[in-house]
Amino acid sequence: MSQDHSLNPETMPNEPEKATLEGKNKFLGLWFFLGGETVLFASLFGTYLALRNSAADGPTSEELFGLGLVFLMTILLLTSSLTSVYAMYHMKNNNFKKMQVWLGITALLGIAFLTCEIYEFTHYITEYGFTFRSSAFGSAFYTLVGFHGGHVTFGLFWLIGLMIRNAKRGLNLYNAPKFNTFSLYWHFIDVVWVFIFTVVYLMGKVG
Amino acid sequence: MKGWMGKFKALFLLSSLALFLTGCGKENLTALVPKGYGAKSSMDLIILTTVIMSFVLLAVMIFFVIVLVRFRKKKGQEDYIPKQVEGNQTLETIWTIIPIILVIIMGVPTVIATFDLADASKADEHINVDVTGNQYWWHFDYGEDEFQTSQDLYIPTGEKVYLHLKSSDVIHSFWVPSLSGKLDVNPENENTMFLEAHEEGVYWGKCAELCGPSHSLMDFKVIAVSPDDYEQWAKDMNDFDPEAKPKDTVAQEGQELFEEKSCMGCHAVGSSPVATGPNLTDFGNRTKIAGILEPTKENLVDWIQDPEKIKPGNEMTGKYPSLSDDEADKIAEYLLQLKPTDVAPESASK
Amino acid sequence: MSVAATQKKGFGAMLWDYLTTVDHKKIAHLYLAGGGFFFILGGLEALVIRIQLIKPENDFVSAGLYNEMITMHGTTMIFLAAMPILLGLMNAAMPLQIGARDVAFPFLNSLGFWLFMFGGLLLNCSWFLGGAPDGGWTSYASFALTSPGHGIDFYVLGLQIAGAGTLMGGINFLVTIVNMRAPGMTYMRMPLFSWATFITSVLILFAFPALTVALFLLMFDRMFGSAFFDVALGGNTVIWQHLFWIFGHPEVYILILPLFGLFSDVFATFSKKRLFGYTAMVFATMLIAFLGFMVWAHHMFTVGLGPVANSIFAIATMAIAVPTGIKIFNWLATMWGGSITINSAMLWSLGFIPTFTIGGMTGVMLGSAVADYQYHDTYFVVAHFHYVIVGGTIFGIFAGLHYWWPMMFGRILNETMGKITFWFFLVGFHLTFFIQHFLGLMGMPRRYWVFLEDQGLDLGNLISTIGAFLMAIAVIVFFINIIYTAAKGEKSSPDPWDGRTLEWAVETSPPPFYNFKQLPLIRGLDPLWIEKTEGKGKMTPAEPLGDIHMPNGSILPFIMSIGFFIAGFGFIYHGDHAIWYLALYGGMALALGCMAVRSLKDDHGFHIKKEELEREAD
Amino acid sequence: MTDNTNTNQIDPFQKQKNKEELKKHLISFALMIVFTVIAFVIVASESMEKMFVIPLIIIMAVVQVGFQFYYFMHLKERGHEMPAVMIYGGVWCALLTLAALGVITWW
Ligand code: HEA
Ligand code: HEA
Ligand code: HEC
Ligand code: CUA
Ligand SMILES: [Cu+2]
Repeated sequence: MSQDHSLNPETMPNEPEKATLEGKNKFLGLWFFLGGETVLFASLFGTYLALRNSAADGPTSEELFGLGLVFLMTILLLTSSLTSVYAMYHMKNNNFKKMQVWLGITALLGIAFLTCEIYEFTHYITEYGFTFRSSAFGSAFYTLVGFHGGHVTFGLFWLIGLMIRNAKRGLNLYNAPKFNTFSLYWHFIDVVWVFIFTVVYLMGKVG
Repeated sequence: MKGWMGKFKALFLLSSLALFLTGCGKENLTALVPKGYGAKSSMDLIILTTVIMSFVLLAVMIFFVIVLVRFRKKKGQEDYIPKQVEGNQTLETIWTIIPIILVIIMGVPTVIATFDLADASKADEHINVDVTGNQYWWHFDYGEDEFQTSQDLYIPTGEKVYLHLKSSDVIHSFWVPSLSGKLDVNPENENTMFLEAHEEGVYWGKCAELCGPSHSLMDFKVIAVSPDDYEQWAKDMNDFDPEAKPKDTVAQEGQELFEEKSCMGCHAVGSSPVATGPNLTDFGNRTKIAGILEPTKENLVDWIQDPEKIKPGNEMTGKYPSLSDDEADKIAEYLLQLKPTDVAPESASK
Repeated sequence: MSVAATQKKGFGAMLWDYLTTVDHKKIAHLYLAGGGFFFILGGLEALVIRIQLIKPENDFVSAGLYNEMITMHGTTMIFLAAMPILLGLMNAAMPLQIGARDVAFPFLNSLGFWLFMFGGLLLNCSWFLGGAPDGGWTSYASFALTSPGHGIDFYVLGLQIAGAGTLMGGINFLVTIVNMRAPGMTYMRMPLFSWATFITSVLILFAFPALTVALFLLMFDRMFGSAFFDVALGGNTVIWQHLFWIFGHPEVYILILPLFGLFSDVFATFSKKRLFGYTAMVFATMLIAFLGFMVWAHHMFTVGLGPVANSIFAIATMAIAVPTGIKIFNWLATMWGGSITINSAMLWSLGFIPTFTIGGMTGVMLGSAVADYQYHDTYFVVAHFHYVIVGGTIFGIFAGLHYWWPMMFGRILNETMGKITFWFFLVGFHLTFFIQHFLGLMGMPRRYWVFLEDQGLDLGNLISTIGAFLMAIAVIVFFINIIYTAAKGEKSSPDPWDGRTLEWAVETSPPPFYNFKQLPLIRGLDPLWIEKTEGKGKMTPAEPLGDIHMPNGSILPFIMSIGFFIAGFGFIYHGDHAIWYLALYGGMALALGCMAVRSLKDDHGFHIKKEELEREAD
Repeated sequence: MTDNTNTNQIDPFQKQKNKEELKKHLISFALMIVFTVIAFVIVASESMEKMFVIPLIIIMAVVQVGFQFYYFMHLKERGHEMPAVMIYGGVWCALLTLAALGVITWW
């Protein structure tokens, strides 16, 4: 390497994630990407809103949704958002080991969330025969929630990739921005979920 | 580069000439000669906006020409450096304010007209027709009056006729340029509009939303007749007896073939609100066959034998046993004799 | 790679160089070549359309083929010709204009190009595989669902892949402009073309996701049996129209705003005056972009949204005339009092003003909802949008090519041929499209395979077709010009037009791959002009000569795009035979594999050493 | 590679700042959980008119999301002007989209 990006306590800047131009670019690029994602999810939400009462002959949202599981999923994802904040806290303090630990917890919470979601979907399909093809409502529901689930899955791959990749290298100016962008992305997924539980599940239950 | 003005002029002359030659288009098809309430309403706005925008264009062009004439680089002054002007508050304000005013002048009548045309609160007091768009033909159901037509829609003049548009397959758009602007025919909801013809006539209607290969052949007619004629027509249509036998034997054989060859499966003669094919009750009175062909016997035989050649992708092709020339001829004879009424397109074309 | 890489190379080496390049200037070449190729394709399709309509009830092409022609003409021209050429011009000029050595994400930049290219190729493969999409470029659901064969599937996947590329391009430009401006280059000193690039990228960022979702829904409905647009199961086809136009209207401003920026630069340069009302121009651009998101339903006036929606959207639509008018008048005022040089670049820019004003004028007329009940889906609309798209975007592209050709390739395009091209195109253009306004009002709906005899439409259509051939001649002359110039064109200095902005301040033409040996210090708007009139005549460096950090080239974007290309086929055909799952998973694996390689392998780029740069100077 | 686990060398002032920030994060997390619980309880208990519930839970969602953006994602801090502009832009477009598609249902 022509330039040593790795950190030691003397060269550690206050914000390692934004100390290099590449870091700043990544940081901004991710934010802009999230701006676009906002519109992406808005389009999906809009489609869902337009079709949420079009259950045709299939089950309706009131019949389907149970709040217990959704509440659990919400707590899992919200907590994972907090744990990733902890990870970033330790990154700023240049404490790599603790950062990895908290990232690990984040990943576990994410996996738990996904497991719940998969359980939920199979439950709907086997118990109610409610599928992607049942009705316009079914299509819209699975697409919206599935897109979010897909984002979680992608985030998990990203996170685990990052953790393994950098396990031996420690923090440096080259990978600090990567951890940071990941955490921003993860928060964003949480934001989307907040609207999903509100608009899809709670509103679906209210009718 | 002195020639550029000349070229512009030549261009302009050529296009105006072309315009002059073609005039405003075909009577009862063109939107430029409105003959109904909606078309008039649109035309007023078209004229208003065209006039205003022409003035805008004129202003731009004057400015443009002056700039080009006065400020070309002069010979002998190649090194001249113009004053670097930053801007001019007054000027910029002017060309912000004036367009705002013009937009308001155009916007207000637009809004008024939009609400006016969308008002369907009095629909109950008028004739209501359910219009169904199908890949490539139109079905008109006269609701309380128990009869239907296809391709040709009869309306009385001087009265609002409310149309309830719905599609049986893909999106179409219902457009009778001389009478009214268009409205989409959607599969999931009903759209309502009205037609009001100011004078009698046979008006061309067109489908204005891409709906398949024969989109361009999905023509229909609106036939506006006097209120008296309309009443007569409605009466005749109501009185039509589908069981009645045609007069001559050829046509009678045709009628039998019509049943045999499973034409009846799709085509009703007599009242039948839902239809997979055009209702043929008043086929002998049609302005066109399938919306586009002159109503001659040869054309009809051609159509019956091979509709695909005439309207690619239509829904009739291949759905019935093939017909010999003789059979087709007999059916054609039968169909052309289906004339329940004397009130026909001719009554409207003065 | 080293600095000496500019020497002549064998074809293989050059090909490899282009396949792996992450240099924005080379990516610009790629975009221009790719976009140019698709422009010819789209143009040939236009000619087929016009030949079919030369006389009533013509049968030059069949009804089905005609629908494929218009669909592919519209889609190709907008997504595969105009937009990529614009991205090419942005890549060529914007980083130089803001004094950057590179873009923020060179790798993504190259990936964006290859995704566009393979998306476009995928789309065009449909011609050979059972028929192109035939639902119009708007591909309205319900008809798009029933359309047989795989045409629409190609549309969906081709655009999805190309669209992803465009989105990457947009984010790249945004970050570049925010983070990488040279010292002293404040926002309000950026040339208008860079501003336009910025705002256009914002439009891309917010508009394309809606298209992405729309395409996904259509894809799910067609390929996986979902019911978004299936009325029988509660679906609603109007959702497609909303999503498409929420994307579609901003898209037309994506097509025009970069050229608004370009014209601002061109008018200023060739009038030897600074841009009149710079601040107003910047804010007008922003206002157009902002309003552009609130008018989409003017494409849906006849859907039956009701008078309230129609009125709101009518007013919002007309409002866009105000900022656009500010621009038109400010350009005229820029030339007022100037010393105007008229060459090819300027001719195209001058031709733009009346042409675009007519197009905008009909646009405002369309915005009057009740009047639009008559105009909608007729040739009046076709005339309107060709006036703005061809008269704005295509004229602008020609202006930009003539203007920046010396900077991009070190040679000036031949003036005589440039003028021939312009005049043929201008005359042909107005012949083709002016008459169409009247055709529309005379009762000719658009997307009509044939028009019937005896409807008063014959002469107008004939004239229109003749015009199209004049345009074809113009385009051919332009391509001859390119070849001629490459072979024996006039060599250019780095600053042939007495330029005002930074792209004319580089040392050589074409610029070295690191753009600026030392980043320039910017002292105001039109920085080079300032130095010419108040300084040394060239830019003062803002930093001492030092090592320059550059990114490594990479073949990964190319392979990754091939992966998506293959996966595209898998998606399209997986319903026909299970073997296509192989393509689907194989392609995805290839693409994701490349992504993994990219993420797992550190790539720190390389440095050009100070000494090397010094040697280069001699 | 240098040992990065040593935290003692970090500027103590900065460290203090990070700590305080963390405290704020904890508070906002607690609030988010509270909001979530309230929203679920309202719906589960069916104790309120539909007319009120929907706006209420949406408002709570928006507030929660505000916490995420402003605290967890640091949108409030310096250097986040551009991200803020872009997110608000996105939110604006999102609202338009939602309005458009939401309207279909009662059109
Ligand atoms: C480059 C692309 C481009 C641009 C810039 C525009 C610009 C505008 N467009 Fe156009 N438009 C298209 C591309 C474009 N359009 C396309 C492709 C379609 C068809 C899509 C399809 O269906 O396939 C379309 C369709 C379209 C429709 C739908 C028609 C229909 O299908 O029924 C409407 C309706 O309002 C419209 C309006 C406008 C308006 C008001 C502007 C304005 O931005 C114009 C503003 C400019 C001016 C007004 C001129 C200069 C101003 C002055 C000199 C100031 C003074 C002016 C006033 C006082 C008014 N356009
Ligand atoms: C950027 C956008 C763009 C551009 C540049 C053009 C350019 C042209 N367009 Fe097109 N057009 C659209 C976008 C565009 N169009 C869209 C979006 C639609 C709507 C589609 C739909 O309904 O879905 C449309 C629809 C459309 C129609 C209506 C079809 C219908 O509704 O039935 C027509 C008809 O005249 C037409 C004509 C033309 C012509 C004559 C040109 C000319 O300007 C083209 C000039 C170029 C050439 C003539 C190329 C010449 C090249 C050669 C001769 C090859 C030379 C070979 C070498 C050098 C190797 N276009
Ligand atoms: C599958 C159903 C079907 C069958 C069976 C069928 N048709 Fe048709 N027919 C149609 C449809 C659909 C149209 C409209 C075609 C179009 O315009 O796109 C049509 C149009 C016509 C027309 C023109 C109607 C008009 O209003 O101008 C005639 C005449 C006609 N059919 C006669 C026949 C005869 C005779 C037979 C039997 C030999 C027959 N059809 C069998 C479906 C059918
Ligand atoms: Cu029906 Cu076009
Ligand atoms: Cu528009």
